[in-house]
Amino acid sequence: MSNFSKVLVANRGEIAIRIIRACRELGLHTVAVFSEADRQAMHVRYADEAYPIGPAPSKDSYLRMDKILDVAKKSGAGAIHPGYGFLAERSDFSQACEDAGITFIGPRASAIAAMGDKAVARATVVAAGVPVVPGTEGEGSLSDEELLRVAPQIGFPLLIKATAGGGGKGMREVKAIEEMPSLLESARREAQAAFGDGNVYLEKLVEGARHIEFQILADMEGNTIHLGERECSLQRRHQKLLEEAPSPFIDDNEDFRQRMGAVAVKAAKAVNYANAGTIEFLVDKDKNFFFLEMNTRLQVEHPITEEVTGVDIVTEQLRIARGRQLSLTQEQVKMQGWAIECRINAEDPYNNFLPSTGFVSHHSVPTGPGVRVDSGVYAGFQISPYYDSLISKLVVRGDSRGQAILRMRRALEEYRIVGVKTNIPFHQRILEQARFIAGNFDTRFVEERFSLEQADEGRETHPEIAAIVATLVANQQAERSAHIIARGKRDTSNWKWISRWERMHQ
Amino acid sequence: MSNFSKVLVANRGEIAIRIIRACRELGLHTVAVFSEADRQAMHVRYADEAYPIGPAPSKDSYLRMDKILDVAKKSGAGAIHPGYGFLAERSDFSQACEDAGITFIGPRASAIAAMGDKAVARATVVAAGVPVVPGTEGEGSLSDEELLRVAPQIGFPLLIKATAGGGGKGMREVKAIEEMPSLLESARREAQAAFGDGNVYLEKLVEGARHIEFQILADMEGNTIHLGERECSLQRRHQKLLEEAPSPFIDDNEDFRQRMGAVAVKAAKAVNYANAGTIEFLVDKDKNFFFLEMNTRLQVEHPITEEVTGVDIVTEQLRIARGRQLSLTQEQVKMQGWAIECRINAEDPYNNFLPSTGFVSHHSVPTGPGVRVDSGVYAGFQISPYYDSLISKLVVRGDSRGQAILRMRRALEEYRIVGVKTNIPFHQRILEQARFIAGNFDTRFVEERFSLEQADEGRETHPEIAAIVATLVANQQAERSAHIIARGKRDTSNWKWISRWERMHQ
Amino acid sequence: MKYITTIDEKQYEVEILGPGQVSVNGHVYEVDFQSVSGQPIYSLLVDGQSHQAHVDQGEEGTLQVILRGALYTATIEDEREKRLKVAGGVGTAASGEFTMRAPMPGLIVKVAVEDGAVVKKGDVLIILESMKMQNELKSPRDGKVVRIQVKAGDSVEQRQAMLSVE
Amino acid sequence: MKYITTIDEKQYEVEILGPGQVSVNGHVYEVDFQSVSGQPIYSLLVDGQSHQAHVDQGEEGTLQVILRGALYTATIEDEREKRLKVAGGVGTAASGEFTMRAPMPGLIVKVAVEDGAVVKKGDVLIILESMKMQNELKSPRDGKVVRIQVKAGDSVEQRQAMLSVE
Repeated sequence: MSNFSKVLVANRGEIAIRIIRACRELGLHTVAVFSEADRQAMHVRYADEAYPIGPAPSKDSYLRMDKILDVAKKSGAGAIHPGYGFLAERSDFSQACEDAGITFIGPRASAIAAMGDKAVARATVVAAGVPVVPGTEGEGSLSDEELLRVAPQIGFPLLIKATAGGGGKGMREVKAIEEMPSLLESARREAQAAFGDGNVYLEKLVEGARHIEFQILADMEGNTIHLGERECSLQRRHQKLLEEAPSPFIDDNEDFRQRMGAVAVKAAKAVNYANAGTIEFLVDKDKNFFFLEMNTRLQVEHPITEEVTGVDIVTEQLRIARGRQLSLTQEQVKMQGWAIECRINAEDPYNNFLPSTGFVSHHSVPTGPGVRVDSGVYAGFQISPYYDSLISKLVVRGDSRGQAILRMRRALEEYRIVGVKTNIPFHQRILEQARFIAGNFDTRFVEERFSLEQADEGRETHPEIAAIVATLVANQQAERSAHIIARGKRDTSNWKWISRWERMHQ
Repeated sequence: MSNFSKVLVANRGEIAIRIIRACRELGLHTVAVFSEADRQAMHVRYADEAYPIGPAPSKDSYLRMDKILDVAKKSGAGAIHPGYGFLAERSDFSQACEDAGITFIGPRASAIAAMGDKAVARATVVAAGVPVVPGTEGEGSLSDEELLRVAPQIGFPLLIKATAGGGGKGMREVKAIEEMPSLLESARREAQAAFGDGNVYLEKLVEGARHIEFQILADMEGNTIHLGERECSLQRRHQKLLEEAPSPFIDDNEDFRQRMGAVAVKAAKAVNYANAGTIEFLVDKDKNFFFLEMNTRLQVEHPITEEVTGVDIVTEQLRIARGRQLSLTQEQVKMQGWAIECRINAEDPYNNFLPSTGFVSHHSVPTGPGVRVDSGVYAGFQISPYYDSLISKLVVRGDSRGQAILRMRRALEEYRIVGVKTNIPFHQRILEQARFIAGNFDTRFVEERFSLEQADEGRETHPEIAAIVATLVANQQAERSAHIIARGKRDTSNWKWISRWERMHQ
Repeated sequence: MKYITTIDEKQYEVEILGPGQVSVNGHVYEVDFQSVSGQPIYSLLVDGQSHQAHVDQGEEGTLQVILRGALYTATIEDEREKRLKVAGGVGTAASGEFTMRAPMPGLIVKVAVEDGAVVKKGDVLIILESMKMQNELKSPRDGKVVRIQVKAGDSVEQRQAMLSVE
Repeated sequence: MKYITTIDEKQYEVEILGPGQVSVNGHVYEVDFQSVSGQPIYSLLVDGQSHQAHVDQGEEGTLQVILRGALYTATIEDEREKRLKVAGGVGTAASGEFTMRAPMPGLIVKVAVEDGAVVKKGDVLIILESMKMQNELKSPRDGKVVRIQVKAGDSVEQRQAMLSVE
């Protein structure tokens, strides 16, 4: 709409940096906001300006619309990019920006609202002729009693999903009616905690389903295109872990791709969509596909689409928000090569994927041809418990899926993070699985057919090498402890300290 | 020729890593060699195997053909990749590999020999109808007296160049006959030190010249193509600093590109070339172009060609060495977008570009879309005085030259290396120069029209901010020194030491 | 120096013969062992094979070795069959009482058991929220819950003791 | 605390008013100053503007500030007009004798002058080879060469004194 020259980025972590970079490359000034936990975060340093907005918990900082709008006004930012998460899918925030005369870099409030309530969203797209998974569409605020009554009609297994939700939070799988009451309770509790809204709905569980999504771009004039699909079936507890583009299930079936893409465009148009968004589908093994939901924002996994189409999605978002037409037509969209993204999370794959926090003392990222890292941490950064566990997104591009897999393997082997546990070993195992390599997996693959321990069987292992390393480390530690105790007995001279400090700082 | 499955990489630093990565991505095993100074180098860890080959000085390790061939035999490597520098352009090494039944990943000994002696090279390509810069072709071993006699016929200014040389070593510019004797002496001394060969030749200095080179690929069957040009005019003391592809001087003049490319292919064919190589041209302002030399190896700046053509040159080298045909024809080569490389060197741009050595305590590389870093260092690495000063190659790709420049600017601003001085500020200044942005520069630009001090004039500066930072740092240092002295007076308990050490290692 | 090192229930007799030589179950290897960047990352050349390992402290004085993406848990005992105390072990006793400590800082959503409750291995004891996820912390063994030190709504620090199972 | 800080021959009166407040020539700024990763990299927010600076020790107790690719050499004196000694300054005297030290380790290719030689600013004194380049080290001032301590073929360590000009 407006020709803004300064953008406030209402987010943190890797996505804030992604957006700041795009703005810099367009000559736009950037304004960062940060919580008390994030003064040392990279986005604070990479932006042109940075302002504190409150204590560490999101609700006191990154979710505070009032403070963020204040910073926008104070700094003269003409636009706000919400990233993903936090305020990205809050229609009231989009509206508040508009009311304040600030461009919201995302869809109109009405489109967010229509797609944000999953039940309304389903009703809307059904009216436009888009197929959906059977479930409780209509009202989103059914009581437990009503849900228990309707469940047998949908059939088991089914899913309980948070009406306001996303990212697997507040989601539960129900195999039989008996376990439903307790699962409803925990789903509502988690949804309430995550979104401030405990409403849930039911949805048939499509078995053997693949999660395939289409990237949408739409300008203010209603020109709407898709940038092909992303395969997101590799999930654990409904959290995406590894995505690829194209989908090996679609691969070179261009007709199938265009059919799904056309439906995705239709769904977006049903809510008069503008800016970047994503239509998620469930696809069964017979190539039936069902609308799942629309994410009315930039998606975590957008880089893989960028790598295979050559379209910079954030740059397009900024163009669209400035009222310009899309820079390409549907016919000009070509998927070339293959891209894979591994989400590198601070969590312990050997201990039930528990989140891991701490001081990152070393961060050596893989580089070289065909490797892209979108990261929000650096050596010296403290990973706090307040925000999500995503450390970085490791993205590779290859001419073929095979090349991309080999490239990702070497990149994972090169990646070194010290200070927190990461799920890198999990990705390494996945990439060695015959079923993964064959492209033969669904959304249940990780939970049902994969465990790190099983995966370890049948592989070449190096227990002797591990024994040597462990013994040498233990031996060194024992020697060093003895040495330190011995040294402590001597007086440490002032001058040694100073010269050590000087050496460190020269 | 052979179907080798294990490759010895006879190099170090970023290029060794580049080659190891390519091998890994093809499923080939790798063998690293390392000098005593390089036990901690990344290539030792990234390779599957690694063997010491002697003391730090190159002549005792990386130049020791005998030791390297021994390692190849011992480890069962079927091929050797020489990288660039060291043994890459030694025809006797190519021959020794062949004699030992090991595939040399590069051209045949005869092609290296023909192109390695600059004088012979010129004679060879002249015979094939390729234009050359006027100079002392014929014999390469003219005496000082002979050179002084022939110099006035060539005309001044002229260049003294090392017959065995490359990379600007042993090169001197002569403006008048009077200064020639002393310049001959220093050129011969430098050439002797660098290449073990003090022979030099003379060449007319083309004024206002651009240095533009063409990437060549040729398979064993004689199929020979070019991958378009690289613009390498930005040099300091004949050392390339920043390269781009395509050249802004050629830009979209496809006819000119193909004319030069055809001549480059002709020059390569004149020596029955196989594998990857580069034909360097001087181009004057009237678009006359002259053969300068052929580099019979992988070039430092090869990544920019990869980024705009999508061809992985190292992978092609491995294919060719295995006796396979080129994976594409000349017609399939397309340059798309724009790529720039900045060579990040350990040198002090504010102190006459003196090399800088030391312990890299922090290394935070730029990442994100369109950025590639080929690096050989990491936080914790000691940069020694024994090898060249290249720390890493920062490569960006954009849709247009303008986008690539903006992207490189943001990448340079993000790049943080602590422990050694680097030429990053030099690159930042170059990228702000109006003449550079306009693409209006020749090989003398850096020396004649650019200085960091002048470049600083007229820019927005922040002396007040610098004053604040400097004062706060000095204040903190003063306080800390006082604190350390105070602390030293107390006894440091054993247990504090141990718990600190534990914290560091958990 | 001679050690008995156990990896995944298999024992290895590892003897450090001197700088650059190690024997494993009597087989002698040429070894070049270096830590990288002063970090718990180690570069190991064994008869020319290059390995890179990330070594962390595990529970009960073990070492966790991550090698080519695989985890090996190692227990190292010295030659007199006495367990080697490696620095920084996590404070859970091998037998007897198990103390559940917060694996990361977070907010207690729910304490799912009461003092004195009898629990089985795998029962959920505490739900802890951190990094926007609710994590169910389960009992590693059968036993009786004692000494509950946290309640819903509490913030806990990493490694803070929350309750015990005896 | 009040300082006189000189940048490129211009003086700034910098007063640290307390945490978060600095005045420069009487103008008060809100300042948030933090070092990054324990490195000599600093993040500075000045009235909301975000700056990142790399600060090194310069010669003669100065500090070198690299800010957006530009170098500023700063001399900081405390309020009593006494030069502040910052730690780790390079040992070249401000006036009087200049001692040429090796800027990096390397090999002496040539000592271009003899003891007692009179040299002008810019004259080559020593040729030092390092990182495969021959580097000409020039005299920073006019003077007389004394105390030559190296000869062609010598290896030198970083900062090793090689000769003096007085």
